[in-house]
Amino acid sequence: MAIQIKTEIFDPFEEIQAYQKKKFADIKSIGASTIFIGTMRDFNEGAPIKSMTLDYYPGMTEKQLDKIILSAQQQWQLIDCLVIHRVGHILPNEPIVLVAVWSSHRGDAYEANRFIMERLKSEAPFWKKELLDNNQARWVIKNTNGYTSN
Amino acid sequence: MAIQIKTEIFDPFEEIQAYQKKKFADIKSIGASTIFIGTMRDFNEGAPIKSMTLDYYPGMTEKQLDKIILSAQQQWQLIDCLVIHRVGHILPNEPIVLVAVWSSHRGDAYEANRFIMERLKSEAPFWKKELLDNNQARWVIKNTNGYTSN
Amino acid sequence: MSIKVRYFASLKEKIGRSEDTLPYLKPMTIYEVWHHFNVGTTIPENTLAAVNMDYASLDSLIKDGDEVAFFPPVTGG
Amino acid sequence: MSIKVRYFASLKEKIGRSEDTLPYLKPMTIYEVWHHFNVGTTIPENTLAAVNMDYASLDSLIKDGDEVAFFPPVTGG
Repeated sequence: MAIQIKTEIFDPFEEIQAYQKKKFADIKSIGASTIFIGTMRDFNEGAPIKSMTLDYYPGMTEKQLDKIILSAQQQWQLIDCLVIHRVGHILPNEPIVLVAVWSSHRGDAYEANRFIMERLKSEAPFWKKELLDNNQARWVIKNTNGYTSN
Repeated sequence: MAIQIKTEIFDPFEEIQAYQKKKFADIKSIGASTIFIGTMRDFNEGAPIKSMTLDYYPGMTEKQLDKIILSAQQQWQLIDCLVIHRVGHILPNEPIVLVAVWSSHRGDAYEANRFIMERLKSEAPFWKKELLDNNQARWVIKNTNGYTSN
Repeated sequence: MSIKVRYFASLKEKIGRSEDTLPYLKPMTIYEVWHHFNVGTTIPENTLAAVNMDYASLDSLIKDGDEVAFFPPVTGG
Repeated sequence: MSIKVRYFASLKEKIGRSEDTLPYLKPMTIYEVWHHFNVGTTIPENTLAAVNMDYASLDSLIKDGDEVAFFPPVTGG
């Protein structure tokens, strides 16, 4: 299980492969891996976005992510989890968040991945500030619930 | 949208990256990507497995996968989908199936990915024959429903 | 013309053939196609059937040129 | 000893500070901590609070050495 907060752009696939190689190149009990990658869009709430700054609460963010993953591990049979979240200055198309879950079975892998993402979006202290095309900045007000809406 | 049946081992991350590069290196409306990777375990139904042979119905398999993806596209807002399935002789740890879904929103990406996998497992004509450690071969009898069990 | 009949996976092994060909004479159901080639052998429980690569029920009627297939429950993914 | 108070994101911009420090004198609620430094300013609706990096309700009591934080709804992921 690993949590990483990154201030620089990251390649989700390189991260997953490096992690897999280090942690379980040969665990043949893995039957199902689910991966979620959230990337920055150039459009949000009716306005074109030029870039974004992601603020966080060092220490608390990691602590909350730890608790979320622990809760997922208590509810589903998981072999491993990797969560990476970007902070700082971000451009459209760049990855913001990666959640990877490894399990023996697909039900566990799907549900735990989604659970981690929903909890992350509602509980992990990150805040987005968008820079619009007209150079005005605005804070994103709230995240939607991904189970019930888009 | 692409469907590939592969007789040789494939690297899911290389495939996704190559597909992304070709199809939408610069679509900045993608906010959410979900990836499912099913890999061969070395243990199933109480017995250690040495290898597996995956049989299929050329033509019908592709046709059914097409229909499944079309059905997903009708239910959720998707930007693109990639489905790759291995056939032939497979060893533990090797990838069997890859489902990648790109969308603007995570709800769509999660639900469509899982829908495609469940339908694939119940409708796409593939059949697994396992070679046990004692060199006996057996056909896998049926797939479980991943929504209700593991 | 004719009807092509195909068998897959464990069913193919069980009946020992992968294909049959049937000269088309009259409309018949998939069920009748099975019994034409597998006289006295009931279709194994849970067997699935397809016509022209789409799932079909055993009482569907086939027409000249159709490809009929029989196979056990699928186990991919 | 003392209580450290932190503000994040839009709340930090709104009140113009990222941190306050309060000498510990007596048990007080998070709500009282807010009003100690932000006299006459009601806590903005939906503001979240944490004590020692865990979520806490505004009526929780804090103790000496605690780190209290105030911030708007989170918008990561």
